[in-house]
Amino acid sequence: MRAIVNISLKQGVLDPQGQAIQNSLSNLGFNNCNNVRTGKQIILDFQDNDEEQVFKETEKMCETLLVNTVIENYDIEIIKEI
Amino acid sequence: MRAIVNISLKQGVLDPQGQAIQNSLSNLGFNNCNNVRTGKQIILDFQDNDEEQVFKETEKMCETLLVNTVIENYDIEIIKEI
Amino acid sequence: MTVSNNKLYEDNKFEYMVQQESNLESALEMGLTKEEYNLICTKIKKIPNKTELGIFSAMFSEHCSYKSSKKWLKTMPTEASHVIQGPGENAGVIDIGDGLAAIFKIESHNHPSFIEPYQGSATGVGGILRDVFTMGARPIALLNALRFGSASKPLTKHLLSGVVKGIGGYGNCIGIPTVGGETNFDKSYDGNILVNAMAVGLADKDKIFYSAATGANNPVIYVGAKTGRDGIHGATMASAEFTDSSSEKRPTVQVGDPFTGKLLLEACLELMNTDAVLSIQDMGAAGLTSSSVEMASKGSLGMFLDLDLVPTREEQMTSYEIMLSESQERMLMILKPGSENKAKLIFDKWDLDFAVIGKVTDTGRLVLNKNGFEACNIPINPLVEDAPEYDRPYEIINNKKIIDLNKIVINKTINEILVKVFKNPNMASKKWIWEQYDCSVMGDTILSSGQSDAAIVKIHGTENHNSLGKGLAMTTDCTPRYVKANPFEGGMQAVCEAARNIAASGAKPLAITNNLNFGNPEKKHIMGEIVGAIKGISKAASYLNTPIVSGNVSLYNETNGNGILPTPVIGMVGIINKVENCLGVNSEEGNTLLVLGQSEEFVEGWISSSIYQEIINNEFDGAPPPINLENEKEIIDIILKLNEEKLITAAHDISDGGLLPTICEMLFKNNLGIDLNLPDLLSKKDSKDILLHSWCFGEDQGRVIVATKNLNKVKLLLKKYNIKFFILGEVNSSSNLNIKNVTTISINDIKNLYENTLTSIMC
Amino acid sequence: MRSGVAIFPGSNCDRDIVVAIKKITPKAPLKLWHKDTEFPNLDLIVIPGGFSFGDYLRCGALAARSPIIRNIKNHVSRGGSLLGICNGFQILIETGILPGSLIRNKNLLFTCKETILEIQNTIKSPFTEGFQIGEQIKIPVAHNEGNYFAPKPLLDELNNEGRIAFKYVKGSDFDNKVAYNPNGSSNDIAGILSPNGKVLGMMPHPERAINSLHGGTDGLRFLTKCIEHIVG
Ligand SMILES: Nc1ncnc2c1ncn2[C@@H]1O[C@H](COP(=O)(O)OP(=O)(O)O)[C@@H](O)[C@H]1O
Ligand SMILES: [Mg+2]
Repeated sequence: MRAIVNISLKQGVLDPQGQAIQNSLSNLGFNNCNNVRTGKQIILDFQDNDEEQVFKETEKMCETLLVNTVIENYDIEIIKEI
Repeated sequence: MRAIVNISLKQGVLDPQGQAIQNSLSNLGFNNCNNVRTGKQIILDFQDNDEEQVFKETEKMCETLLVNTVIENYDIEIIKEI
Repeated sequence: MTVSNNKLYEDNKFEYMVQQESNLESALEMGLTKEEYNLICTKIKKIPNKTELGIFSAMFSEHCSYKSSKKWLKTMPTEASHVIQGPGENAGVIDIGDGLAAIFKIESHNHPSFIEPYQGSATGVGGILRDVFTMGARPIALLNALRFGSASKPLTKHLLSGVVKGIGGYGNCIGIPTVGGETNFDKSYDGNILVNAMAVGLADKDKIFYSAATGANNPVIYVGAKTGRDGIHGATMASAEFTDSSSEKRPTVQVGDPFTGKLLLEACLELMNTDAVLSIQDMGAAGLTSSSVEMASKGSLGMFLDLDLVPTREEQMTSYEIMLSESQERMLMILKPGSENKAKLIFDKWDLDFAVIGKVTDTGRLVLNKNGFEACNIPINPLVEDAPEYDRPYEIINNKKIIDLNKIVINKTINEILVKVFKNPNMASKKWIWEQYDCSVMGDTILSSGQSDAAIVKIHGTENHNSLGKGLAMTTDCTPRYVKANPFEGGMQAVCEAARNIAASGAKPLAITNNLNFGNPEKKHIMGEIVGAIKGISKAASYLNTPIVSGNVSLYNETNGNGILPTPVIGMVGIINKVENCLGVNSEEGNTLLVLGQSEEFVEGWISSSIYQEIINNEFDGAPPPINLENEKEIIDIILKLNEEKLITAAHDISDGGLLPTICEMLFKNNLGIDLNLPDLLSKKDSKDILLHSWCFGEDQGRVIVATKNLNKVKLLLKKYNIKFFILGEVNSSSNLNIKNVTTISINDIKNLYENTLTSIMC
Repeated sequence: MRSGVAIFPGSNCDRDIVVAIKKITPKAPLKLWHKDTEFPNLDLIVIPGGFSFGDYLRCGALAARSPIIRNIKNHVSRGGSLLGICNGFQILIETGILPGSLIRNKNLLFTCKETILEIQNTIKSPFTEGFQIGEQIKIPVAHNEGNYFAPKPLLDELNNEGRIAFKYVKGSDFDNKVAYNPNGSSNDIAGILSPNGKVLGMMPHPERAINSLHGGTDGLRFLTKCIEHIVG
């Protein structure tokens, strides 16, 4: 079973990387995009096959290590069949 | 309209960060997870509302800048209502 | 001024709200006291609206107003013939000859780094760099003084690794070498780490920029990054004691962007090369508020700003938010009228925002427009001059206890103690830290972390046919346990150790920046630590003619009532005329080591408050080693003299841990050994004799070990100047430190501990 | 010799390489701004270290899409020499001028240390012509993403064609200041060459080893020989 953690910056937190990408895109002639934000993904594979169990464990991992909850938000997606 | 680009490392490409996360997780007592990989997300907001158009443009952005296709894979998700 | 206008309400509900009258409750929420609120109402002759009150609250915060420390800061020695600008500007400026000035300052980012170690420390570096380049200097070096809780705690590891990554993340990216610093661990910092960053820059002496506004009607310009809702009320947060609930304040964390910082640095220096800039001020704590108020106040003028013209990153920001945002990488400038276009071209080139947002006025008032309405109209004077200044009650508590050597139960051999010393992360090498810092970018680093008692950076372009050039030496120092035991002596000690470190690198000490990190000043004994330390620093600084030219105060470093060890960090800068004459700590085979400042007769070392005492008793106790300023000055002068005559090849001051660890550190690099001489009085002692131990590990001040190939000439000179000294022995290739009839210590074994203690904690 | 240094807004070793080149030849390098679309023909272009565009997205990625790159590619196809140091190497990889990728250091830490490099390439290259195969030089590194990664076939190709310019080695005067393969690079690779030998990408910074007081002078020796052989 796989858990995908999507991590994004909280609303209002500066995203210098997103800004730099946006600048670069517009220099390359992509002008239709008016906002770029960046995020991270962490993909965890489990032996366990109990969805609830995996979700709970991943949540705990997020809170203790994976996510900087001061400036980041996250959501967890569970994929049963890899 | 929003396009989300999920970028992951190709199979076989070394992911030192994923490895380090896996180590830390197991040091913290999370032992059920047998593989960790990291990826990136880029979230692009468009004024345009033509799904096909936005998809195509995003694809082009990926090929020209956002993704290093030598080592990375990507997929694009379109979200109509933000 | 209340705006009860429907249109405003419809356009922007939040702006309408902040333009409503405040009340006592809102004042208390913003961290003001009832007395302060009443004072504000009286001084401005009206009830302030919330934006106006927010501006007052920021300006009256401890962080901006220095209300608890001002009275005492004024007593510090700040003048000397080489001082161009003392405290009061963005950074201190000293004359270093050849038409050049060194500009430097240290600043704390303690609270933000505890909440978010990476961003907190990164923005700390960014902030201190802006302070230096605002004055027209190109920054040439960074240092940092760090304090963390117990090294064994997982939280400490997390904080340390985040802080180091953040400091490196900013400094490495912007391309300024981080060349030195200090790192301590003590449980008193468990809930309040200290992250102090120091920046040193160079400018032409006649091209220094100041912040005082000039000329009514001159344009006020905003440059740099856009304003977001970052760190609103950061200045108030930095002034409030931590409680467990402060995690709620978290979204106010600011994010540093070293890339934009680099653009701003280059753009500002480029613009300063033209004649367009009349005055300039970076937006640091309390952002646009403190920058605009300080510029206007220093020029005895007023300022009008149209906040609708401020480049913002987020929608619907209110006047309150724009004025109090602490978004990074921004500057406020006053330009010569007519030069706006020329200036804008430069900022365009560097892809930075440039906006004319207002003008200087002669009204003495700060007037702000938002959405077409007056969001603020208050006199500037009360914001600065009437900021409260407290004469807080204080009590200086000294630990006078002198540990009776005869009562010490020796439970360890000299070898075991040495092992304990270097297993102590405070004494072990900090290479795990400094290897993450780019120490050699800019190509002028001569000595950096781990090579010498002070770092040396060459002054770019001063090389000529008979010298590789002039250099600046720099260091940060403080021994908090001494300050705790006796604030006055501890304050003096910090200055003396810094000066000794500068001298031991071959440079002449010149001037000081300082970072006063303490607990809650409303407590009498903490206020006593502040007062005592300032008095000690002042006395030593004026004796050594190293005036204080800049600094920073960080108070309320307490969590749930537990204060930190008093930590007045001294950052010192010195000059060396020929960098090729610099001195490192590493000795070479065949060198003779001598300790200066200590004679053959000296055997009873100062054990109170020492590392040795801690190892024996598990806790620090006793009075700190006393400082004798005359001796300190003598030692500094003689080292410089010996070096000038090219008689010594290495020098290392004796500080924490005492003589024996200092000798070891001089042998490590080249895996050398020494047959150590003992004074006659000790030669017959057995290996568990307390005098022998106190000789090895006592922390008496005013001592430096030097290495020479010219023992006879050195002796002659020392005798001529009447300097006490003792010959420790000749350095050999044995890799053993041998004390005859006492013990043999393997330098390799000890070195392994020294090098790997911190790494093994962190990995 | 006519040389130029390509400067991006976040370059930070541009001044250092200019100082180094000026120590060797009297003619100061031309400063080329990333927005420049025209400049004269040059013998050597150096892309210096730094954080070109903050190293956001991927190191060198944004720089590799700057206007100046087309001219740099023209320079290469004219047979000009091109040296990418640190971030410059990352940019060369992102432009596709050199193959492979540079990923995060294995220990995930920025690492500033001296390293010992051994000259390895067998193809002719002006950058190493002045050295014997197996010669060692001491040059510092300072980077976060210098871990050279390539699929096995590419590694074999580089190896078989003799295009690995330098490897990190333990060296003879190895001490605690010196790091062996500080970033985890495959096959200890520290620098690689283009098929014609005229483009070199390297992580270590030769321009930081030009002073006997700090970092030694092997970098100066290396750059001197490069310039001698580029001029011919
Ligand atoms: N945080 C740090 N950043 C950079 N260098 C550091 C840091 N902490 C310690 N160092 C370096 O470690 C060495 C030893 O520091 P310290 O024990 O404080 O020396 P001293 O006792 O001689 O003042 C110095 O070269 C110092 O610059
Ligand atoms: Mg120290």
